[in-house]
Amino acid sequence: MTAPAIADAAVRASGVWKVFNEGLPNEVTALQDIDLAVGQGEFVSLIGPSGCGKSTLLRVIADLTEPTQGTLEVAGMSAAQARQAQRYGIAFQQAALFDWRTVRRNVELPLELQGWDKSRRRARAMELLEMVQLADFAEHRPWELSGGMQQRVAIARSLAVDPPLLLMDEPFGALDEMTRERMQNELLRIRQETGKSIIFVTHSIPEAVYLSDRVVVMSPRPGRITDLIDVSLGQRNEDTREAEAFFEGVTAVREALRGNPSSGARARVGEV
Amino acid sequence: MTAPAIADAAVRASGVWKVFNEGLPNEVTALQDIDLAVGQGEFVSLIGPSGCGKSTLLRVIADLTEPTQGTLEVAGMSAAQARQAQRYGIAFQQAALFDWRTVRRNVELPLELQGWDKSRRRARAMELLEMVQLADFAEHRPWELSGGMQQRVAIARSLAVDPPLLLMDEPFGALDEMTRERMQNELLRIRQETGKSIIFVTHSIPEAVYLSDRVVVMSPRPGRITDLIDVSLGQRNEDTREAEAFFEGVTAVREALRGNPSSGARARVGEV
Amino acid sequence: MSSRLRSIWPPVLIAIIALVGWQLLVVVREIQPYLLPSPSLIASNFFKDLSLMWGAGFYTGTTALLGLMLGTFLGILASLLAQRFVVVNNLITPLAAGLAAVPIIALTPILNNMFNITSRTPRVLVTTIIVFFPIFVNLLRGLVQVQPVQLELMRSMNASPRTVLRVLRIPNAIPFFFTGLKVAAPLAVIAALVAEYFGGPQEGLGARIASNAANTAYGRAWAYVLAAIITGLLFYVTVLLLERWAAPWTAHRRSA
Amino acid sequence: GSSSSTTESSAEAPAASAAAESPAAESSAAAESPAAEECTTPTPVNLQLQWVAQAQFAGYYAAKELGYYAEQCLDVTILEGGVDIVPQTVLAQGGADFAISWVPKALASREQGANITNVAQVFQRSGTLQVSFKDRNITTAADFKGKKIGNWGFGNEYEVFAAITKAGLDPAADVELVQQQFDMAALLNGEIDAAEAMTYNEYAQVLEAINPATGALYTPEDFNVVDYNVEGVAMYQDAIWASTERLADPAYQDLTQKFVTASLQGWIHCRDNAQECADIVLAAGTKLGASHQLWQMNEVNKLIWPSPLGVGVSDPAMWEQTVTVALNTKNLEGATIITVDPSAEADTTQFSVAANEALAGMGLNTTGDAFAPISVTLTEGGN
Amino acid sequence: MRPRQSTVGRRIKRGAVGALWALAGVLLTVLMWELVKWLGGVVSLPFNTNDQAMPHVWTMLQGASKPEVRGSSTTVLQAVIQAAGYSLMIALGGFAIGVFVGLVLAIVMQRFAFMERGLLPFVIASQTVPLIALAPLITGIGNRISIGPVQWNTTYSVMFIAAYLAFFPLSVGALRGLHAPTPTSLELMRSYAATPRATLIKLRFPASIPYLVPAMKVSAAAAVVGTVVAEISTGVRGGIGRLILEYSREATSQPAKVYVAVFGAILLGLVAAGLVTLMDLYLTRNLPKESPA
Ligand SMILES: Nc1ncnc2c1ncn2[C@@H]1O[C@H](COP(=O)(O)OP(=O)(O)OP(=O)(O)O)[C@@H](O)[C@H]1O
Ligand SMILES: Nc1ncnc2c1ncn2[C@@H]1O[C@H](COP(=O)(O)OP(=O)(O)OP(=O)(O)O)[C@@H](O)[C@H]1O
Ligand SMILES: [Mg+2]
Ligand SMILES: [Mg+2]
Repeated sequence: MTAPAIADAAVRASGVWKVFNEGLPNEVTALQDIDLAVGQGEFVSLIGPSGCGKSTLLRVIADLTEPTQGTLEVAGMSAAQARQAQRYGIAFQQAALFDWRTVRRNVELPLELQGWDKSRRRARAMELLEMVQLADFAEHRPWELSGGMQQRVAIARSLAVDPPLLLMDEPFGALDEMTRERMQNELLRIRQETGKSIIFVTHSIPEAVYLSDRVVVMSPRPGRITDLIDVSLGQRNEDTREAEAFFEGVTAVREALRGNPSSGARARVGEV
Repeated sequence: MTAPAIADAAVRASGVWKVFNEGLPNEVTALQDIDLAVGQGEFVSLIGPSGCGKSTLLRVIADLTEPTQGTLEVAGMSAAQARQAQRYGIAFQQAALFDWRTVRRNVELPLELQGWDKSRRRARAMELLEMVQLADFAEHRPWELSGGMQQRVAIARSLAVDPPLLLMDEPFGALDEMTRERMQNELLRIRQETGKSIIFVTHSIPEAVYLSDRVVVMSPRPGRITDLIDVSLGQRNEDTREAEAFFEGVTAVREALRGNPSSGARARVGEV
Repeated sequence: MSSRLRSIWPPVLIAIIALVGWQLLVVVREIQPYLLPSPSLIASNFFKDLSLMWGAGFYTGTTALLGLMLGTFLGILASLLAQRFVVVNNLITPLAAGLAAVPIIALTPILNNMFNITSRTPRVLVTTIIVFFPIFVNLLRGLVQVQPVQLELMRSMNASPRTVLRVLRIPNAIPFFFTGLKVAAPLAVIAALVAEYFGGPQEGLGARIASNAANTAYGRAWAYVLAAIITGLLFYVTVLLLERWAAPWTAHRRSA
Repeated sequence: GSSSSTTESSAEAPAASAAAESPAAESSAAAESPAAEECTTPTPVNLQLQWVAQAQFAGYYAAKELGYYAEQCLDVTILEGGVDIVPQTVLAQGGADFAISWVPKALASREQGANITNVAQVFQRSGTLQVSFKDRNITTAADFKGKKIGNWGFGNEYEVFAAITKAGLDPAADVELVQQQFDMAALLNGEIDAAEAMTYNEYAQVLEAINPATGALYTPEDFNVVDYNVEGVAMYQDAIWASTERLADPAYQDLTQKFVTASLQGWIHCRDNAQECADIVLAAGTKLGASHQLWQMNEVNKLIWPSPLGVGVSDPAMWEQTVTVALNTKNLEGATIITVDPSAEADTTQFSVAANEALAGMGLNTTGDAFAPISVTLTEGGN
Repeated sequence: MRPRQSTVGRRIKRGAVGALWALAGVLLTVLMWELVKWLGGVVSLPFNTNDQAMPHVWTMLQGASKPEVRGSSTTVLQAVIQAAGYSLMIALGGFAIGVFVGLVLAIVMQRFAFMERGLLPFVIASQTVPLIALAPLITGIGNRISIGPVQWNTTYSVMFIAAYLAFFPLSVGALRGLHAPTPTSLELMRSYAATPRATLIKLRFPASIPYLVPAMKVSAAAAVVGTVVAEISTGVRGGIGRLILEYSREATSQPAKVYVAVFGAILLGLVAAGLVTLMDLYLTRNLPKESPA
């Protein structure tokens, strides 16, 4: 499988390998020959069993770790250049909040680094906290929050600046269904308003289908891409989750995950 | 609402309050007047929006934090006595693994504390790692594992000894659907074989319904119990998730979470 | 192997540059040895009297080692007690701070009077006191600064305070302990050495440095200083290796 | 000169200059010093001591306090020493214009390149003793055999070594050498058999301590002393040193002459007025008690007086003995203080002789041939 | 709603209670001292307990209240306190310089791995050079320094030596602390393409505080030690070191006096440690409270 020819790719990975502890007895091949292209403004979900290398792939794209082999291109530049140019925002699997900052100041962190002035920064942070429904907790310390609340702070932080590419690693994993749906819709709204490209890791098949233009299915050790499933649900709304196409997509992804790839390597569900 | 009269309760909470930072500007009422009784061998799920006090309630039951007010009874004794008598095992929301131990030795920890000898301990740990499908990683360090793998190690650890009560805080939150279903079935099997009582926090409504005898629905700040939904799906099997009663349960819980309590304060779904 | 080479060349390079610079300074500016001896003079003295250097280094090194072990032991003991009993913590912490601030020079005469000046004891005790503080302060911090959730886990397993200590606090404190030990090891050498200025047997580095310095035999005095530096580095490297061995899990973010 | 004033003594400077202007000082200065009238701006001079203020340096403090330096148109700042201050090094580096140092140590520094010259040998004899309790039966160096012998190290141990060697003993094998600290506790506690002591300091400390057996102070009768002057291995101690290089400069020569003359005048005054000098030193801020200071003054006088060749003039025979011991006595490491004969520039009597003439011209006795020590009663703790 | 002062008030109260505990510690030590001394009179101990080596506490107190030298109006205690105050100022100066240098070194070493490998051995070696070899060198070089109208004086040498001892524990502790952030938080900063400086200020510094605080305590103690040692070594007047030097010459006949001076030094150390503890309370105000026993 080679990286599909998307003219104007937000992310393009070709032949990416990542091997941990190379040459040692505890060697792990986390990624094997990954080819993936994400188009401008595309919403791609990564889904796959625990430990299959989803986080590692995100990290490679974010230039937080070097691929053992292969090349990466992010927004037309190398991954490192893209990182330096701040072309992406990332939300990690762990919240990674700083204990010594209040919730609000955690959200302000990326803004501070971009040199925003105090009052603007504050206003922006409060707006985001409003969005994740944590405005009341702005002056609390991270360790006083519940797991889900911490995760929402991390989401707010990743959205604080406005990068063209968002990398999100199970951002809604610790949220209850209602909050989760709210956040999903917020994300879709943001995406629609700004035209961001988004790479989104999740374990929830319905979530992946609901949100994505394309679902990337991975298999574990060594982590490979086994399936790419196109989803076309059009404008999402209240009824999307009840739509036929949605269920079709869910089924297709589920089957792919169970190792029954849909016809050919690539499937397309929903209205065309 | 008062604690229902269950003759032989595994856990009984009456009028439990928990207020953090009492008297300070950042005061938070995490639990308000909680009455809950969990019968011997009962499987109870806690479900509710993020930050509503589920983890706090587990912690109060586990005698890891003092309730501000109210009384607790665990296995017929005070919470502190129950803890001292090792009447429960707990899996936290964070994995809380020890960096300085290998994966296997993390699982062995509770066995070590109970004085098991080395070879038995090792055999038991490997058996559990086998179960969570991490036998290959027995000699790795925790920081080399993916988020979901760490969580599975923590689950294995909580199951290592064989306490009559299990407290589990979103144990399957970071797992993919397939692994999750496997783990759910393992948990049900263990429960059936040992007759454990289980209190289980989750954000997944289907998971709660699939696993539980009763779903406790909580509302946020201040955290109160708003609904208790009985589920009677009988022996779970392949088809349970497709059963009518299952969907009924899911709908009942979903409605309760949306603030539309089913008829009366208490609902009963499924075959009687 | 190549990585080891790579870790060795920077200090060696810096050392060579510094030594050449020093030598040039002395030669070009014609600085007399009574002001600043040249590296070549120091080296020639060092190698000429290698056996003397070895003997003195061995004597002082032994004192330092005894003091280091005793001080570390007491530091560990005190920090364990202080962690366990709030009362002990409240009592010991200020006292230890005070004791640490007592200059060796002030302590030595007193200990020399209490213990037989002709023995090694007062010097070992001085070293012990000096070593105690960094171990105590760092270790205590490491024992106390435990992740709350890990503590809760131990509590849920009804672990006794002793078990919590063994299973959680001590492993958690090990990187802190080594930070303290790394400070303490070179300090032990210098304490043992300075303690020799105040009397007692005259075979150690300190006594030799003092008497040669007093006779303006700076070349020789600095040769002994060189021996002292080597001894100190030896102590430090030993601690470093010990850390690698005892706390391998910290390697992924260790340094110093 | 390259002198620099440092803060530590500057606090005393105003007091000193006030004393110099006091009528008493004027009257004692007599009218015969022509310099006094010409002097408009006194030349600043720094003197580096070996140690902190005490009667060992009384002559210099007296010369300053009584205006002898002022009469010579000098503004002298006295720099105190410390454990690690090497006065001759400070001098050679230009940190001071003159320094007080023991001869053997200064010779060692000379050999290491410190270009300095002894311009006045103030102390004519060694003040070093080996003190022991009577019951140890140590009266000569030969009795050191098999005993624990204390010494100070820091280059103060050569007389002890020389005496041991001279008595036919091997310092490395026949005696157990132990370094003392600067108090005498090890001797009093019986940890060592004999302790090195200066007549004017540590010996007094022993006599200021309570004998637990009697409840009264120890007395000289409780002790034996070995006197290194008697043992024939004494070395010259306190001398005034000047920079050899700068001595080529007539201005510095003149300065040296004035400084030596005024300093020796101070010592002469202290010979005749021990109590007054002890008080001057006390006022300079020593922490040692009054009776101890007077004892020290008296003992120091004994080391200076009589000076048959004139005060500050070195005796060639004693100089020779000092050099010989310095050349031949090996310490524990097998090292000697110096390895070659010091050059002739190491010592000059030019300034001291001229000073004697000038002082004699003022009608002062410069040899102290009639000197008689006073008797001092020590009190507990030297207060 | 209770006002914020309550936390401040609580902190002050905690400080006061801490001071009381310190006092209790001192009293306990006094008791132990006398007990050991008494024991020494009854059974034979491996060390001297006579009045020469271990004077009675009341002897020391008496000694403290006596005039320093006969006829002088200042008591020993006053002299000691005055000297301790003087030394404290120098020690604080040395501490400040030491902390600065130690931090800079740690930062440079953390930033550049080759610097760490290149510098660290010398940082350690520096601590094994005995002061006796350095003090004359420092004062000697100092004598030649004058920057404009500012003349080097011996006090600066003392401060320099204090800093020389103080920088080491700090640099080792700080280096370890700067390496302490979790990999994820470092990745977060990296994802922001944060400059090393920003990473330092926003992440590494705050994360290093658990290591920095004990390092500062050790450094403060080292600065005091350095000050006193340097005062003794150079004989500079005014400080506690000079007092110790002078009093120990009288130790033979008046052992109590030295002890008073040494206690002055201990007091000095306590004050320095107290100041660092205040800093500790400030620096860790935002972190989860330490777990109790
Ligand atoms: N620092 C590391 N050292 C060694 N192995 C690692 C490291 N990080 C990840 N791995 C290994 O790489 C593989 C992929 O890990 P990764 O975190 O990418 O999984 P994942 O797909 O994100 O899983 P999850 O859904 O559980 O988060 C795992 O087998 C893991 O053990
Ligand atoms: N240590 C603490 N200090 C102050 N407030 C706390 C503390 N722990 C929890 N809280 C507060 O208590 C409330 C309940 O927290 P809890 O962790 O029980 O929520 P939760 O139901 O488990 O949420 P989630 O599903 O997100 O894990 C939250 O509002 C939280 O801010
Ligand atoms: Mg992951
Ligand atoms: Mg929770």
